[in-house]
Amino acid sequence: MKIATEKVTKRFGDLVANDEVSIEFGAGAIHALLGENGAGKSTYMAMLYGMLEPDEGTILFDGKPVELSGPPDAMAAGIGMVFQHFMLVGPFTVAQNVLLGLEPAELTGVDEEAMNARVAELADRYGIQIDPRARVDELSVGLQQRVEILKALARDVRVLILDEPTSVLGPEDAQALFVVMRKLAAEGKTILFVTHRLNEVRQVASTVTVMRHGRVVGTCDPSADRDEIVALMLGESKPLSLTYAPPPRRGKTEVLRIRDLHAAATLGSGLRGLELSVRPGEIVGVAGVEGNGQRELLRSLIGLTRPEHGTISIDGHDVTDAPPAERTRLGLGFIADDRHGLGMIGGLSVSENLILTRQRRFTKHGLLDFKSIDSDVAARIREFDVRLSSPQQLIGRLSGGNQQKVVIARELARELKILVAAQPTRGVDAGAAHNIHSQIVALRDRGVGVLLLSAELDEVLSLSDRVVVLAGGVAAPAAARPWDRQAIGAAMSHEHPEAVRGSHDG
Amino acid sequence: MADTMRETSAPNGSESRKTRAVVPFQTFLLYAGSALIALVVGAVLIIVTSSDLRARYSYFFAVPGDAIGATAHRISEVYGTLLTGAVGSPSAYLAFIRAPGADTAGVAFSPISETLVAAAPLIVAGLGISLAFRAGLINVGGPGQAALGALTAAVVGYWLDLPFPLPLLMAAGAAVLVGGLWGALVGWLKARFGAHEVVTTIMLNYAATNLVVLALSFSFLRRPGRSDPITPEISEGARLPGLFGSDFRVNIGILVAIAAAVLFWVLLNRTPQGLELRAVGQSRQAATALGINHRRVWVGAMAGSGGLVALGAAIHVMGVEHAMTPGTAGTLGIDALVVALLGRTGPVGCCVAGVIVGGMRAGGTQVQALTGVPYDIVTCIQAVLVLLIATPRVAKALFRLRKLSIKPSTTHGWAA
Amino acid sequence: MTTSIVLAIRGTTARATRVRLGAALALAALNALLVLLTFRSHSGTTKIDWSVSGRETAWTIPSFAVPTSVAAVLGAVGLLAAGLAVSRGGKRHLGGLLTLSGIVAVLATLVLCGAGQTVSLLALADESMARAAPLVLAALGGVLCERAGVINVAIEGQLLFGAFVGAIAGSAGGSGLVGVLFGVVAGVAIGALFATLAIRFKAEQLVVGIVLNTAIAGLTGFFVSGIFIDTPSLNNTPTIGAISIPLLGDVPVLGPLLFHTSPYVWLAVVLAFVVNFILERSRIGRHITAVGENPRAADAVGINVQRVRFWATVAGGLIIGTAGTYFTVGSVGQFSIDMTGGRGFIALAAVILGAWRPAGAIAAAALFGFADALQLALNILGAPIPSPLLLCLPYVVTIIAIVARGQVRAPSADGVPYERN
Amino acid sequence: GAPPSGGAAKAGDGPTGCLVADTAGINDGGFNALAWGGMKKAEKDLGAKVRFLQARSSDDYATNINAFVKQGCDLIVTVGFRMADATKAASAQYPDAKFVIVDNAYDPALPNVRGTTFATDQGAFLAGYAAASASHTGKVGTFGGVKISPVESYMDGFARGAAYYGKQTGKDIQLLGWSIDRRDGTFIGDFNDQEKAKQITRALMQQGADVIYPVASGAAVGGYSAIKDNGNGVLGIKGDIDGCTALPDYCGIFLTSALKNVDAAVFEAMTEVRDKTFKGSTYVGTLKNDGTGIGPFGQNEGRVPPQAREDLKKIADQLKTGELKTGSPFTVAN
Ligand SMILES: Nc1ncnc2c1ncn2[C@@H]1O[C@H](COP(=O)(O)OP(=O)(O)OP(=O)(O)O)[C@@H](O)[C@H]1O
Ligand SMILES: Nc1ncnc2c1ncn2[C@@H]1O[C@H](COP(=O)(O)OP(=O)(O)OP(=O)(O)O)[C@@H](O)[C@H]1O
Ligand SMILES: [Mg+2]
Ligand SMILES: [Mg+2]
Repeated sequence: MKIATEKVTKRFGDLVANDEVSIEFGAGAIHALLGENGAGKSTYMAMLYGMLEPDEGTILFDGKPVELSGPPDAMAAGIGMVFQHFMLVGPFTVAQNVLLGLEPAELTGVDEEAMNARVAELADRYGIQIDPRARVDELSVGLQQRVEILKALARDVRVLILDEPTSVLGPEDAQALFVVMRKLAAEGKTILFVTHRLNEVRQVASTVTVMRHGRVVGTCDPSADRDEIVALMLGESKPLSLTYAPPPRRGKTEVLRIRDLHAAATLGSGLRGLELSVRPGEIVGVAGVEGNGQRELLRSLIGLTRPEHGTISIDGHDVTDAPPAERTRLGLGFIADDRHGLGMIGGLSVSENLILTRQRRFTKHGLLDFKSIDSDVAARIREFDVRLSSPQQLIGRLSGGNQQKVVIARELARELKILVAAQPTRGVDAGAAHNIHSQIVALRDRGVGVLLLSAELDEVLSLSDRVVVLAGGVAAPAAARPWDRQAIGAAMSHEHPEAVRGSHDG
Repeated sequence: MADTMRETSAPNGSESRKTRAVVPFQTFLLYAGSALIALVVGAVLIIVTSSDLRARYSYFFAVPGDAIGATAHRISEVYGTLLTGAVGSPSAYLAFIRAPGADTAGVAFSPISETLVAAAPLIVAGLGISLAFRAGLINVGGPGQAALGALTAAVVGYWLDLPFPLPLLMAAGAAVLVGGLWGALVGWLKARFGAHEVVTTIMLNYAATNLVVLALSFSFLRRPGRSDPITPEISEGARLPGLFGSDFRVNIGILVAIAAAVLFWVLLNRTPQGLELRAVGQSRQAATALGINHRRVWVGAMAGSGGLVALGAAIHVMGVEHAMTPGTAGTLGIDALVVALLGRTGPVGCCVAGVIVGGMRAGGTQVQALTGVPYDIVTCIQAVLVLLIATPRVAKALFRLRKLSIKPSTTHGWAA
Repeated sequence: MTTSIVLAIRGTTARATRVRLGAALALAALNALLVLLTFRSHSGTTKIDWSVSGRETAWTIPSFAVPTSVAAVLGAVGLLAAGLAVSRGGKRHLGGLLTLSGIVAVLATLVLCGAGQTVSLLALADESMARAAPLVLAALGGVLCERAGVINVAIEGQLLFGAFVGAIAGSAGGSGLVGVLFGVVAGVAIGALFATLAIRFKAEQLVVGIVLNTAIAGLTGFFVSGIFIDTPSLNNTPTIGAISIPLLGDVPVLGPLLFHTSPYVWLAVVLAFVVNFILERSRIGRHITAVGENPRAADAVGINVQRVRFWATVAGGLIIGTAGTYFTVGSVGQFSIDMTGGRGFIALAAVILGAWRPAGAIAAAALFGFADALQLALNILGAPIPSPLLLCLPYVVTIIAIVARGQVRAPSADGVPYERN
Repeated sequence: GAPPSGGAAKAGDGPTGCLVADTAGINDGGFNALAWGGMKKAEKDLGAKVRFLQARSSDDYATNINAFVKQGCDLIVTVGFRMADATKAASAQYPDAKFVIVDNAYDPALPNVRGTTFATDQGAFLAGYAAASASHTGKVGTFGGVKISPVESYMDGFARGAAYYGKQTGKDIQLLGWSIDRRDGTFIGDFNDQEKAKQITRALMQQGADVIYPVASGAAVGGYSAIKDNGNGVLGIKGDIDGCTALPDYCGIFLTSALKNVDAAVFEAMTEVRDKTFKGSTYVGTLKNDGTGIGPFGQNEGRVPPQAREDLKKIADQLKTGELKTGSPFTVAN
């Protein structure tokens, strides 16, 4: 089936996630969709599947405009989708998941054996190896992915949408998936396929579309030059907001040290033996596409998830199993990418959010000392130029950018030894970003170690003293200035063999 | 309620002057509309249970005026009694003003006195339930905490035969301690084993009720010469002094309640522990990430919650009952939940809600005695009111309050 | 053996195992105590018989007398079983050994307390079933709601409403069956109200449940005082009592238990199978579970999440409403204030204890029914334990069981309203 | 019918009588109903205005009494021993108000309270004798609502009466559910839970009891319903009031009843209030003054052997004269 969109636009509030996207996908071929994090790929796919409704524009199946009111409409039209965030029912078996919604209504109950046989046969047909009786929540993510694919195949789709199917797969599993994809294409099915990995595009895709900031920025041949595609994806290098200056004093000891860290993933690769260290007075940038272990790294560092294996030490103290409070005391500060979930408490005021973690220090005779709190808060608000009507305002009512400023102001207010900053400038305007960047550099200059995680390569490159690429749950060797932008971009796209070492357990 | 107002109407830099005025007005509409619906539901119940009115409606289409007039009369009679039963009647106040004296005062002010007597324990216990809510916990364990608190106050109150304020303070202190420990047990079970507080508190309610019966079966806790479960009367020194002489039952319990509300406010808004408690209640995950030990907060919040509920029960025992039986303070735990939800878990809200519920109790008694409409009419009205206020989305849809902001939910299902 | 205890208790084993080990130690102590008590008690005999009062069967098992000293033997067996469980370090055959130890302790207690009296094991079983029947039904209803992702703490109120409507309708219609029928309708109505608030208005389900309980208590109380006092005939429904099936009712043991009993027991047994079948085996059960575990996944394959949740909640309400009629139509025939007496909360605990599975909930409800019946039997046999303590037992056991079961997870999306975006 | 209570009763010229009922309410088929019956009689015969309030828990006693005092009731009737404290407190606070309390007496009598107590152990003694004589198994059972002295008084009398039958006839009579020696037995815990009364009754029948006396106010119906379900010749004894009058549906299973003539006492107090002769005092209902007694045998008269029926008359006389004592520590008939 041929599938196309004409000037499809999707907004989330002020954010334009898809901006007049017009693409056409021919039948019987594998189409790759490339783009940075947040480029709008998933949004686009979700509209094709009826999970989201476009604000403007038309979707055309076989040239005919369609209105999709929900996934059932898309399914009826022969479209199947494998989501980036899996949609599986944990306690169900593989077969139960694959045939969810397709169970025959029989008075004697669902015939498990028949279902298992049906799924086994389907899996065989496409050369997918899986036990139909296994419970899905006991499977590795790689196997769960196969379940997702089988789910789509069981519905006898004519179009299969795969949103980053390989981000959770090891190379062998990915190869196995490609075999299936080619087979499907050969049967005349249309395959839409999102990835961040260039080598995969070159292996299976017949067309490549690149998106950036919600727009289609180009289409090209998969055999095109690597650097050309990378350039399309990354766009022009943004003018740096700061001129880089080397750190004045870099300590010898390691203020943060991570050894052989393994952590299970809920999505993406998880961590598979990460080694990383940060010394006082340096900024270590972690470049990489989301889903390669960033989330697990951050949560292990904060102390919200317990790693499966490995150690983390802060300033020489082993904190692998320590609660967050202990880490805070040792001088860990963090800026979480998930601002609403971790970084702030929406139901508390700006002032309260600003003093959280220091509340015990602002206590006099058992009561909060509002005189010193107010002056401290006023100073922070001024310093970070937080735009608000009153410090008593709920932080949840601030604009996203101003919320971020508050979070950063709070973290920088403490005596830190190490700051972990994840997406520190996400959603803030250029001026504020500049301010945040200078604060981070000033912090470094005072001798604090900084671990900077960002999906924006430019941010990482402009601030960091050292850069590692996080891909497939391991950190690829550090690169040194001057950066080889293309090489780092390629490493992010799993082009370096080292970058995927150790990722065979999917 | 003012507390919620503050939240829903927090000024905002980019909000226009117009919206700033609209939001508190919408909150007001929520309350007014909910009260109206509750009263209408009550009116329907009154009509349905009145055989006289039912008879008149049977020939409604022949003589509609008859049914309507009788209905209006009946409903104004019932609600009028409810109101005068709660706050007093204008004629009695007039009589008092014309001839101030003990008997006219008695008639004029006794409804208010009864309202305040009922309100004091409700406010304190309601604050207790609110404290748990603020930490993201649903304390359905009020009945158990109240039973143990009342028992403790009664026992300590008669054992200690000391000069006036001492037994009172010690009995109240002991009640808070016992209720606090009983509550802390719930917090600990949740923090340590992930057992959800709704289930553990319900089970502990039965355990507490039976423990009270057990305790009252011991002869050394029982009133001499009695075989039934009742403790001796507490000593004079352990009784809450009346505020306006012996003609009125109102006692210093209501002042204690106001003090408790002030303390509640100070604790939540002026202490680091309060800040941590609210942080955990709003977002456990973020609070934990910010270095707050949520387990300790759970235990502490449940201890405080249980302690306050027990204190409410102690006020009831020391102010009104002066002795403990298995039924004493039996409905306080659930009524406190109503107060907390109606007062939207704020200190001012709880005071207002406590007085409203207390007034409805005083008025409801008069309604049954004078008009024959069963007391439970007020329970029904309260339930509808709470349902609408605790689920603002319903009211929002009903009254088209598009600007009304909805507090994020504070309870999070079974996940510990 | 001690080393294995220490090893087992020290951090290395899972928490559940540690708790079970604690249970083994407690059971060992209980059995040891029983042995001691036997030696201290006067010797005598306990008559064990197999009658259920008022149910004469054509064939019976003869009763026999056991000397009180048998209690010591039983206690010793229980001690051995518990000891074995402990020495296994809390691992193999643990459940079996613990069950054995528990059963033996119960039997020993009965023999001991029944000295000079008659103990009918069958009657105990019969009583347990009678008490368990409404609990099982209510718990099944609760499981249905919660498996679809709607937390139902309003079971108590729904039971009460079913009882109330059953009484009125049965009285007005002059037939118990009419009462049950309207009890079903009442359950559906309350279920639909609850579902609307929870699903359409996305209200906080725990709060709505709690408020609904008070609302129904108030409403029924109002009608009791407002209508029943003047018109007692509206609160006097014909009841549906025990029904005997000829021939089958005469089968020893099973006859009186299953074929001469309240239809509510049959209903509980039948619905236990039906709900279990629906939830665990049928197509609609798949969808209910999917909607409660991962509504997005269900939505993505075209299952209407809100509709499934709505109807599951209504169906749950239906069963609970029916269970409610037990208290009036199935029992005394009169409604009285708060007559369900917290049994809805027990059912809720059974839902959780049973890990949100019908079979588990049924087992938990049955266990509770048994503990309740045993408690009364011991009281009437004159056991020297203060009855308030005996009455506490089921609740304390529930807390311990919930703590021990700590690992069990609720349906992932239980209590979380679903929104597509 | 009229609106739900006596609240809007036709204006009579008689006194206003206000009844504070306990939690089981005026439809309990027991002493609350009897007290209300006395009030209704006053309404009819004396043109009294009558009202009632029903307690939802023991916390309401004082509140309800106060409400009536404030309404200026001429007589407030508090039903039940459990209201003893609240009544006493109110009588001290409002010396002008007049009270009748059922099932309690103050020593010394309070100036404005009529205490009414009943030697129900005497009536129950007769019922116990009759029960034992009607039993096939030699086992009779009883259980209580809450362990309070009026309940214990009934249970004591029942126990002694049954034992007396055993002594007289040399038969082995066992009593289940109450032990005079241990002064403990089986109780529901309240006066409302019919389901629990039903369960207890089933357990008693299982132990062989075939005449059962639930001393449990409104909850007792549960017991009678269990007996009716059983349908195996097991009989029930009604408390306070004749069973066939109070619960016609269960008439077939009653052997007899142990009476407590609360209605007469209440009506008498109302009459005195109208005649302005009311004084604080203590009324003691005994066999002698018909304040207590054994009710009529209904359909099951045949179960009581003729000899026993003869004996009952004799025993009643002996109890009246004091020649025979029930032995209950709670008896007031001395
Ligand atoms: N439901 C939503 N509400 C608000 N914003 C959203 C929503 N879903 C996506 N967005 C935003 O829309 C933009 C596009 O998101 P989308 O998920 O389509 O990106 P993507 O290209 O798939 O990125 P990735 O490679 O990280 O998966 C992002 O800025 C994202 O934050
Ligand atoms: N829940 C809310 N209630 C009231 N006002 C709100 C709420 N959320 C946002 N606002 C207000 O709406 C405005 C727009 O918010 P938004 O987050 O879209 O800002 P923004 O344009 O993205 O700014 P920034 O660049 O700082 O992120 C802000 O001024 C904010 O104060
Ligand atoms: Mg995406
Ligand atoms: Mg923004």
